[in-house]
Amino acid sequence: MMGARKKQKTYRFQGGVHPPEEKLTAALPTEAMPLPEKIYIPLSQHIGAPAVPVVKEGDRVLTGMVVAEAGGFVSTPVHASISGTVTGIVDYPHPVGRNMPAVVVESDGADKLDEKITPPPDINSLTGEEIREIIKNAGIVGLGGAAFPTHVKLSPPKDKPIDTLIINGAECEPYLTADHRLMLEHPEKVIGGARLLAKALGVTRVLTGVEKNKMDAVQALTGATGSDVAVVPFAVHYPQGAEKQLIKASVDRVVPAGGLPMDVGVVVQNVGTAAAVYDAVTDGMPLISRIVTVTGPGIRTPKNLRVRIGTPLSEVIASCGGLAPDVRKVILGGPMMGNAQFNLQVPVIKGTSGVLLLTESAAEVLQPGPCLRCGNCVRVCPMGLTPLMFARYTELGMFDEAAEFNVADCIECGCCAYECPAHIPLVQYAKYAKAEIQNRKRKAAG
Amino acid sequence: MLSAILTLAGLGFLAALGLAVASRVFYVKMDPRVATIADILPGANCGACGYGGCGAFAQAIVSGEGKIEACSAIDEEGAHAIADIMGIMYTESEKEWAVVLCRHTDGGVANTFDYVGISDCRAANLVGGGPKACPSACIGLGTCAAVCPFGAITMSADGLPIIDPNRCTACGVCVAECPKNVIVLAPVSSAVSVHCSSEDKGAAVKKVCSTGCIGCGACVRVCPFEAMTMENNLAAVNYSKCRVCGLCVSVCPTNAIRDHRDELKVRKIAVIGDDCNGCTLCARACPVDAIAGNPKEQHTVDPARCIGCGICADQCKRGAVSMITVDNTEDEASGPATVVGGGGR
Amino acid sequence: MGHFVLLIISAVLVNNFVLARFLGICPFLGVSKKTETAVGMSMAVVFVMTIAALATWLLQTYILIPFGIQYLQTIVFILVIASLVQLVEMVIQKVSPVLYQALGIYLPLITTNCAVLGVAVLNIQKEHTFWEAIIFAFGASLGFGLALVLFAGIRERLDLADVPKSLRGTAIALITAGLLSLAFMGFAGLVK
Amino acid sequence: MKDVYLITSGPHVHSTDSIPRVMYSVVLALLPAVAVSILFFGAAALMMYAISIITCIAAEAACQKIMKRPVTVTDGSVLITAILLAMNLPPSAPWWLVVVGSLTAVVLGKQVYGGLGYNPFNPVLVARVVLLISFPVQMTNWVSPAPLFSGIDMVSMATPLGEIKTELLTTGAIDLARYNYFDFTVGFMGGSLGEMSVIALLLGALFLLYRGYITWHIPVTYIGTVFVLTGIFWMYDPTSFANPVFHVLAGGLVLGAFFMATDMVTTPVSPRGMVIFGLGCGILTVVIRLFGGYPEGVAFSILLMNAATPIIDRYTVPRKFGYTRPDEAGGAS
Repeated sequence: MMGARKKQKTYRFQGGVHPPEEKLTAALPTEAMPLPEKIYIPLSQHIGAPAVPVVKEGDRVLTGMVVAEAGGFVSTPVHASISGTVTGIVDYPHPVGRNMPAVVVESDGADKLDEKITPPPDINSLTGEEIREIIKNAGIVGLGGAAFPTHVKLSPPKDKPIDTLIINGAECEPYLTADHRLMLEHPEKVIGGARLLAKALGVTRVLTGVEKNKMDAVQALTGATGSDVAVVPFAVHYPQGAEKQLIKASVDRVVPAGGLPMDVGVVVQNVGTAAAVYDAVTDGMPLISRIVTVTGPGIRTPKNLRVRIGTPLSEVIASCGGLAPDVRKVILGGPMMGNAQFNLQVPVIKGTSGVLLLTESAAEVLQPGPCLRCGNCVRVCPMGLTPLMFARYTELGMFDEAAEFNVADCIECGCCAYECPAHIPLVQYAKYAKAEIQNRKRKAAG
Repeated sequence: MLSAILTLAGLGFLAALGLAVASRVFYVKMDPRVATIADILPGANCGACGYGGCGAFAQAIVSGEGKIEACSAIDEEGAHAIADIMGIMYTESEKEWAVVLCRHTDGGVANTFDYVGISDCRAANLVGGGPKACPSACIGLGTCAAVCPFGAITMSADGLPIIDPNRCTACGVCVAECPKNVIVLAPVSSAVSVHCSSEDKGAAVKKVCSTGCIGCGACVRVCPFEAMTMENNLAAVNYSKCRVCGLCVSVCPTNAIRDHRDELKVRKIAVIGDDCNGCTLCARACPVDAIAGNPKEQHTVDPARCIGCGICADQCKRGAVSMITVDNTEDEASGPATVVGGGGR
Repeated sequence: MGHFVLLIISAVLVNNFVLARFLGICPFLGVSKKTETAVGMSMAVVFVMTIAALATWLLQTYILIPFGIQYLQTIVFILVIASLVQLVEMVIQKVSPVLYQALGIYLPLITTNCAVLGVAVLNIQKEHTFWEAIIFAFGASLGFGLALVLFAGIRERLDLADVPKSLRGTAIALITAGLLSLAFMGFAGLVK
Repeated sequence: MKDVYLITSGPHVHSTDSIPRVMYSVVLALLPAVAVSILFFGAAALMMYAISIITCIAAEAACQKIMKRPVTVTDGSVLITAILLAMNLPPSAPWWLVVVGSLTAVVLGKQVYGGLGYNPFNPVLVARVVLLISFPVQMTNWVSPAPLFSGIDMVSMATPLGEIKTELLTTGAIDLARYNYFDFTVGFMGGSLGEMSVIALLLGALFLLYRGYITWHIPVTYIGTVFVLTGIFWMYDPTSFANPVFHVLAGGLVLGAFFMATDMVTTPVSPRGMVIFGLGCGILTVVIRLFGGYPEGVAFSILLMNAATPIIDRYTVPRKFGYTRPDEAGGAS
């Protein structure tokens, strides 16, 4: 039956780079991290409105209990990831770089599961609508990093029919192996989750895309799937895992500029999201933990860890043997798109795919030089932009001109800055220009 | 000779005829005043008036939609010239300047991380709000200096904007571009400012900065004019009430409130004239006991103690007290202040 | 036919009015800050030059020479050119006020643009026939436009360059114009 | 800086490319041709390289000191200018010609625009053209190669391109029989220092192509255009037009196409723009060589196309991903 499936054709997307893969932790099985004593659950872990707390200081919570309800349609609830006592709702360091409100829970060490968490009586009879509702209540967001609420993606407007679901197992960022380990260790969850997502969307065409540097994961997934979910190996090419590029590479459709995947009838979900959906539907388990790759030259024992949401980085690092002495940079996410952190108190949140620790030598400070107009940035840009131009215009404060070079379409993948021989921080210019253009628009609007 | 005259005349006539017809066909109404006014305007295109540059502003003035007062950079002479062209009144607005409400360099605000990247505050602010430990502190990368159309801002070596009051026209470009909103426009005459923008609680401020406003309220209590307010742990000067006495400056425990009277050359002191009949009202009202004199005799003001609050002038029923502006900048140490100009209150 | 092609090549490239004859430098420097303006100016010059050449040639041949009053050449030509420029100015002001604003003072200055008078006078000097005169004028104005647009492109890029403070503006523009002129010298000898 | 972490915007890893790496790779790529020229012209060539390198570096350092900017002579870019400049001069060039050329290239060609990355024209070609126009005699005093240790004296001669030009003017026809293309390829071609050996130049060019510091677009379209156009004229009239192989091998075309028309700073950034650039260079070179007053048109052509680069760039901005022109909308799947 497996042999009957014909080989899935793949396509090329323009641009892209191939940084060294550095998958140090690819062969390390996922370990469950010991429970922290205190967790800090930010109310805003997703794109959209922050969640609204429903607990107060002194409340006792059980693992999996809702501590904050969704703050709107584009929002999700957050759950207690351990059992214990709420000691307050405080402003606490957040991965975005400033303090944000978070629910603090002091562990009672029991990790007692909320007894309301039970599997539904009959999984097979669930309707798409019911699956979507379960996903929404489980607080599931895109686990690839963007943390967009999954139920919103599963509710396309009527005029945008969806015919294809792509499960994103590309994990094209160097260093990160969280998705890789998940696909190896729990292929049944990924495939099962994919089926549930397909049911929620009402589509029959489901692809799981994996980069070819993870052939063992391709095999594991192929072993777990039937004829309904195709497993497609892709070329190892960053940013293969970026939504628009993945769609181009797998079904040869081009998402219109400024548009969304649903405009071409596609929904993309990360493999981690699929597995979380599987857990939520089959066990009733909300999203309270995730696999985090703790890696890089700056950590003593690199690991793939299953971490409870809200665990401070310092504890995650401690359970990996601690920092190397000359750690210079702490990055949440991968080296291409991750954000550098300055405070080890920040908690792991739903979108945290990895913690990358770079030492003095690895976090080399590159001084920018003059642009040589070599055109590398133009060649590698997967969005077909001209980074050298918008960067220079931005540098000179000419934001209107930068906008003319479509800086708004930049996906901040980092290819341009990676390749720039002059070490110009092109991505930072893009982010800066986008923010300033938005600011100006807002001011002009009054 | 005749042919030459005829040729030229004929040609001239033909050209004139053609142009006359063309000017009918392609007639466009143009007001010559626009160009004249545009010439008078400073030409810095700073945008403070709210129009897209001086040319557009000139157009707006002529159309009656723009007000000359909107231009902060124009000098009085120019403003009056425009007013004359348009046949309208020009009322001089209160002169303002830009003030940086942060002294992170004095306060010893540390960096929470090493920032490496675009040398622009707006860009740095997007990366964790900039490296300064105080979330409200000036980032110090000099965006304000770079955007100032009048070259009025220079950056000190340790990263604090220094504003040249003589060059600042209060156009507000720096105010709009500062991502931390630590620059505000303040009236030059009210030369006292709270140099802190942090709304954090006192303890949090103290932790990161030795010269931040800790919200103690001493300034509010000492102000004789109720011109100090305290909101969200941050003191603020109500410029409509402030009489620039500087009492708040002296009581502020962290030196967050500072006095710019000498820098701006607006320091005033009281002088008692011959009309004084020794009623002692002024001496009793003076908050700093700077007025001395026997009853029924002419009183005198000790210029070293006088803070220029003007309470005495308000109290005097005979109008014998006048407030005069003094220039202390030349040589503060020696001799009495030089009097540079009068002015009552 | 080939003769006309050579005439155009000569006027556009080899004896480019701006870069080889150094005529019309004022608008060349004045309106080369933005490519759009440069294109507008080029079109205005193409129009004025061609029509001026036509009119002046006719005047010279049918009025000045028959009456023996060639000594009036300069004043008559200027009169014609000035009127034409006035006309163009009115048209542009009506049709494209933005372009009118951007061209500013340089539009009326086409009147005193020596390139236009130059074309008219050269046509007489070189004893061009009627069609040669028009083709030559057209080629010359195209050459002016080519130089102007190329130069505008370079100047827009110079806006992004980190030019030393003392050389910014006209200084660097003049240096660049010189280098551009050097490059055009490569066409020397193309047409004898 | 204990306990304070470093924060930069992503990406946090970087390819090994850097400005010095790019520049020294180009220097390395030029070395075979430099070696050939020294082999053939001995101490005279060596002297010219030395003078130009010293003058260029000194001029760049001086300019940067005067402008109070960081001195960046070690980044290798000025070294490329120096070597290429010497390569663009005749082997008999007097020392002062080299000095004037070096100063022109570095000061007028590069530093007045703010230094590396901002010059609109290729500095080397600016210098070459300035010298050619100012000192035509010294710039066209060609000598025959006299291999090192061979004992042969350098004698005056003309370049092949110059020769056929004169021949065509005087006799009305050309005769290519005396030329041996093997000489052109290996290095017995008369001309500038760097034009000696096509093989040595190609060796360096292949290295740059392999390293990705130049792309095929400009050299291939440039040489291709010259080949095709001269081919058409040759087929039309072989007695007055030289064959395309001659035109490709003779003169500075290979040097220009691979090392000067590919200068990143002064050429278009997008592949489409590069193709247009190469085409333009090819057409102009052929026009100047076949019909112009100068026997060689490479330097002028590249300079002229440098001037057109901003306009080319403007109209060849890559189309962004997912952008459909209004008239195409609806046709997309």
